[in-house]
Amino acid sequence: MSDLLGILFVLTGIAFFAAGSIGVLRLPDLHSRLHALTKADNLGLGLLCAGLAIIDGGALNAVKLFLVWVLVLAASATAAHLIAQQALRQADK
Amino acid sequence: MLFAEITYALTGIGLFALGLRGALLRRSLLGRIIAINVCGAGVFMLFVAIAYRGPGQAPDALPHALVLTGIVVAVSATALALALGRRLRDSDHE
Amino acid sequence: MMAVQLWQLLDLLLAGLTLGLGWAAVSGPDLRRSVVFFIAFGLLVAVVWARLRAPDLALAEAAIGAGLSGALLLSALRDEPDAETSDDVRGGPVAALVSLAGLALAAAFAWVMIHTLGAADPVRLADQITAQLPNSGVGNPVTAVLLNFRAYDTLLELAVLLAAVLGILALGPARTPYRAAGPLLDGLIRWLVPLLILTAGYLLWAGAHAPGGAFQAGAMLAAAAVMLRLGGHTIAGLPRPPMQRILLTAGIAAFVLVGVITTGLGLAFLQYPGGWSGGLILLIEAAATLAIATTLALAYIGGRPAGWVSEGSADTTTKIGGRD
Amino acid sequence: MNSLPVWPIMLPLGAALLAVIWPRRSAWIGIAAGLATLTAVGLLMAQVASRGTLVHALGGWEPGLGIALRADALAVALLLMSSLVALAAGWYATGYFRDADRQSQFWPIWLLMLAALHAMLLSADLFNIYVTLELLGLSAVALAALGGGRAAIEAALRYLTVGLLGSLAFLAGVAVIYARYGTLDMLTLAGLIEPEPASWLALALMTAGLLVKSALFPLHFWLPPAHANAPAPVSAALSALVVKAAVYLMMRLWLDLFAPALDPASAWLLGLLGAAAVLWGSWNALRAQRLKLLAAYSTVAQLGYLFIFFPLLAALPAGPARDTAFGALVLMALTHAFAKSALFLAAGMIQQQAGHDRIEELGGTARALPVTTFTLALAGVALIGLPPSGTFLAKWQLLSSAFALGQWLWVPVVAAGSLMAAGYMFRVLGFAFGPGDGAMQKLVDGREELPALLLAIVATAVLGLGAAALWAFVAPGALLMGAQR
Amino acid sequence: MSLETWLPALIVLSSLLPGIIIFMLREDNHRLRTSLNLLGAFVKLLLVGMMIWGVFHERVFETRWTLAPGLDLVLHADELSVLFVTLSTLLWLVTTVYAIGYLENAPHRSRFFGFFSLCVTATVGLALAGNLFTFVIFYEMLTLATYPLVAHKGTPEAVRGARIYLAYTLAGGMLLLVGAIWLRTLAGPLDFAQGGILGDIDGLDPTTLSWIFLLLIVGLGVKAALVPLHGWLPQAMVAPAPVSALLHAVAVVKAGAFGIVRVVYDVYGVEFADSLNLLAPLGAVAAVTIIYGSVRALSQDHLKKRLAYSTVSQVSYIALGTAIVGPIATIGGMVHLVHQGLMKITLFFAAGNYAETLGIHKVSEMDGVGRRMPGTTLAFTIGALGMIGIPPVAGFVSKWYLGLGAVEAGSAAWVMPVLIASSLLNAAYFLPILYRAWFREPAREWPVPPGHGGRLETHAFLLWPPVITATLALAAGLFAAAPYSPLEWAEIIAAREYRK
Repeated sequence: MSDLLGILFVLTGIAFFAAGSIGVLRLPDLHSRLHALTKADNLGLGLLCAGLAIIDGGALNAVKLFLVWVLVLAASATAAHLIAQQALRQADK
Repeated sequence: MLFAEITYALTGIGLFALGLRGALLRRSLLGRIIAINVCGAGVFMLFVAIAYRGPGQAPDALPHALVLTGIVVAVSATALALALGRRLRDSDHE
Repeated sequence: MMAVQLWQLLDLLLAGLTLGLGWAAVSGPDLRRSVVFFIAFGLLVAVVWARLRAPDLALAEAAIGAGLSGALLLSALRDEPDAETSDDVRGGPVAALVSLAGLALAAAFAWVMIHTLGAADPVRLADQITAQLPNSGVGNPVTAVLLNFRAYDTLLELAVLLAAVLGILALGPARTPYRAAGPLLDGLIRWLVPLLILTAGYLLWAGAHAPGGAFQAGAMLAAAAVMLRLGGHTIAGLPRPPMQRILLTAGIAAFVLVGVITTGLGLAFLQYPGGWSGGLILLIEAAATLAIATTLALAYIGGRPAGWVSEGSADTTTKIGGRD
Repeated sequence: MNSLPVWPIMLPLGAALLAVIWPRRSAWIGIAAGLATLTAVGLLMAQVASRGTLVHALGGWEPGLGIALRADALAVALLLMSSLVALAAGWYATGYFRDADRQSQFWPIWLLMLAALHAMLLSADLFNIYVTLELLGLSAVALAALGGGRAAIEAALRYLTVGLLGSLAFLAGVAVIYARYGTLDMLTLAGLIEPEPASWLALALMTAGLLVKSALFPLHFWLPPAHANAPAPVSAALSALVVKAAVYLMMRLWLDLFAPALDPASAWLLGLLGAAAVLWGSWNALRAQRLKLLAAYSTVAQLGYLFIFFPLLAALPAGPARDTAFGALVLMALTHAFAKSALFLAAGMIQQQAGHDRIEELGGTARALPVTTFTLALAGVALIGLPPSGTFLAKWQLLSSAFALGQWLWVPVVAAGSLMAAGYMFRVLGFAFGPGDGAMQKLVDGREELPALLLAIVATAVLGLGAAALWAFVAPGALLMGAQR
Repeated sequence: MSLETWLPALIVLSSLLPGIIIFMLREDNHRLRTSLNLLGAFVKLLLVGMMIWGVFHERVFETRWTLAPGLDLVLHADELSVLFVTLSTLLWLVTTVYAIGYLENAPHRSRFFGFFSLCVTATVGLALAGNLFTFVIFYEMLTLATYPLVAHKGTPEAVRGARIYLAYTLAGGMLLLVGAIWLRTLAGPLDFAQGGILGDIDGLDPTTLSWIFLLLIVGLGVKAALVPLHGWLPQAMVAPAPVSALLHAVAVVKAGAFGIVRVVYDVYGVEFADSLNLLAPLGAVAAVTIIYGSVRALSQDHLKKRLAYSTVSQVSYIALGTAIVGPIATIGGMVHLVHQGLMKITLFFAAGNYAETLGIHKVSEMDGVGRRMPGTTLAFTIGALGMIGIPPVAGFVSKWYLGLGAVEAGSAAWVMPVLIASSLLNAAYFLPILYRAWFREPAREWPVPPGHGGRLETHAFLLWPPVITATLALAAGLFAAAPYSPLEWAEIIAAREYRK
């Protein structure tokens, strides 16, 4: 039962990833691409980790997975910020 | 003969040939270094494929250790090559 | 049955993807694309290692193969004036010939391997290793091979790292540092670096019985150094040069000392006396971790940090030898 | 357990660490390490002479699971060569690098290279050999780059990339071997290897890698620039020792490990490439404008002779005749090592005194640097193969086996190569003795000329007159592991 | 460790060691260098004396040193080697004295005398070589030692002459080497033996042996200056007079001839070689060379060049004597090995004196020189007459035995004409010189050379050597029948070679 739930989470997560990727490919300008990428991926990753945690069931691994999510969150947020900043700078020139 | 073993062994061979070709055909240093790294990854994959012994079995740890060594050697070489390349560019701009 | 075919499908998918990314990485002309694809390729290879039940390799590949090599390539890209970022790949008959030769080589190679793997007995040394694992002082077979059965390989491998970094240091002063990071990145670095160090410690300690070990740990520390460097810290959190020199040599020194002592005891070189294996291995690994971290960090800095050469002599890359 | 085989590796390695930590003392550390290593090799040689081949199982694990060091006559002979040449070149380097920082950069890498060489010579494990190949390659590149100039860096880069591909090819071969035979220990393998595709593929891959590293025609293209632009002591080591290491591995593989799985005719390929190398290298040496470039091309040629031995040794049945030919091959390698290092050191001396090494402008050298000129002459005698040098004896044996086996082809090649060698060496001497502008300042300290002279004397006189001892030491049971099946 | 095993080595070392020491001497260390030279020369003479006595009393002297499996460096004393060793030792002593005087306050003397000693070492080694391997070693060493001597002056033409010399001799050496190795693989160690060794070995393919013979003879013929391999000799006369003297009398040219003798008699064996029809062609080449050299000499105005071509011609008498099957001809050839040396060195000494003292280089400048330098010119005259073959000078003895030998061997039909023609030619290019020297009025006032304006016509070290060698040449002819005379040695040798 919980496995089913977990698989559901995972699949949704994958769906978000797909959406994000498509967004990167299709959206017109950099900022909206960044938006799509970060939002979709972070959410997707979150769901993925949650799903895996549910399937695994272990508490320690759940914590580890959560940590993974947080780290990626922070990193990608910063990366996105830096990219945007750079873009702005170049726009000013 | 395991499916995964042979699949990844052949993949390794493919990468080996790909990298070789790239190293011979690319002119820029960066391109060559990347090609060489791909070539190396191919050889490593051959080792790891050989080590794989199927789902139930614990894999052969020896090739893993060898590949770990290989990875470190590869990064050292990459670093040295890039440093040399930079020095070369500087001497051009001097 | 169904599951098996699913796995096979996944394998084919993964293999195909790896080959595709590899191809994208080696076939130019745009160097930026090549580098990005190469990093992605590295990560994918890490997944393959995981798939082939080589988690130690997966860690190392992600951290070193993709991570550090990627960082090095990216900073090299940064030094490249835009003009040079597009690479003219040789074409024409030469290319055709080389490709053909490569294809032939691959075909022959593949043919032989298919037959060999079909015929050969797949056990090889695996059983010996499993049998001797209890006497190795560690529970993780890879660590056992790296630091006990074939410790000598690892010793020479550390020497390779040292040779490379010495070569880099001899080439000239460090690369121009990055400008100081903005608040956000700085914040990230502030709490990421300690985390990395913590992880390194964990990997080092875990290496004895679980995936991990000196190389992964060292790579983590090096990653921290890279972060600091990117954040504008010129010497990437390294200690003063005299200490750097000591750290560079720590790993090999530990090995050599232990080896010399064991020979002194009438044992073979690096034959750990019974019961000591675990402790000695941990000691050596700790030293090796620091050495690897320092080496990779200096390699990333890409030259002599301030104060590396002796006091009083200007640090230049003068021509030498006959041109003196 | 006899730990002697460990020291020729660990002494330079440990010294390298000390040289990193105490840069100011690096030169002293280096020389001391050189002497210590030589002593260790001497002891090892005595042991091997009295007790025969020594095997040291590292970590106390049985070879296969662990790694074994194996010191047989061949390895020890080459160890002696490398420790002697390295000591002389190092001694020379203390005077060559005027700038203290260069000294401190040179020594650690130099010692690592020496450790790598000795590790390779002693290793009995295929993957371990790959590691030593990489260590040797990287340290050699780092040393070659010490030349500093643009040409040096460019050459070093090419040397590095080519070398990496070579090592990877070798490693691929190792993978095949492990896949088929399930071990990397050469002693075990010697009993296992069968004539079958896997063996041939593995040998082909390893050979391809080693031919690149031993710069056999037509894979020699990287060598002349790298050797000609490196600092003199480095060029000496590269030409005398580093390429030899690869040839040594070729000997191990072709004449020993894989010999039972090979059709003797297959060695003809190596012989033909060797012949081409002799002619092509000598021809380019004749046309060279710079002394160090000449020396580098002469290395290409001289390596060719070594490979001409392969088809002969492959065809000779085990027995005294083969042992003699094998000893000749070793003698040839040794003599070339000493002669060529002497030549490079002398060239470096001239380059430092005259500020250039253009052959046409060497006039007056004989007056300004008599000892160095004499060194050039002695090295020339050995490179041409005139008596009493070791090369003369080696070529004599080479030709007589060629006659005995009816492999006539090698006779004209060797003759032509020797005459061309005479051509390029006497061309240099002609200019050196000729009238000069005297722009060359006289040497400040004559002792700096000594190391090269000693090396040249060893090549010309000692190895020639003492060759019988070498034969006695190397030839019986020189071959090797294959013989143990 | 007895004398028997050490004497040959000591004879070689007695010039090698001084040579090596001299290389290290500083340029201005004149006295030590001179005394080393003379010491070496005298010691060698002494040792050779002991060896002559020993060999005469059937003692066997042999030094053997293994260089490689199956390759021994053998120094062995038989009659033939003693003959040649004596000649070279004697003439080395004389030439050293001459060179000391000749090179007084010239530059690079350490280098010169160093290589000079090496050159003699190589020649003595050749003489004592006990097998073909050893012979080859010293043959190459001789090339190396003489090249710097020819190039010594450092002038463009000197360097050029030296390069030509080197090209010829190295190429020849290579052929000799290949031939020797080939033969070694077929026939074993090749230790020289009177009467030859190949005759006793069965199953050798005659055509192969003929090819090898060709390789060996061509390789040796280069140094022996057989036509058409003589091209280097006229070029090499740019060398300083003492060098030319040694080159033409003992060292290089004679080494080649000696080699031919060794190969024909002690490797192939004269009868065996003849059975392979190898000697007739050799004789033909020798004959051609004799005539050709004399003809070319006629037209040379440059004195040393004329002497050089006369060498080309005269040395081939030895080859001729070797090519004629029969003990008497053999005696003629062997004895000429010595006689030609004595006479030709005299001539070159004299030529050197003219050049040094009066700056005379050309025959056309020699008018009346006899009155200015009577001693030198007398010596020159004796040498010249000997060359022509006028009794009682040594040259007559050689030609007499060659002629008799030809008759005995029944090949007089073609040998006699050659001998007569060459003698006439010799007269034709020597007599005019003597006439000018003695009977023409000097064309100009003789310059008074700086340094030695004393009682002697020139520096004593320059005057005595030619006088001595001329006397010896005369004595060798007058007392040809006396014991220990060159002729007697030649007879002993011939007797041994034909014992079958």
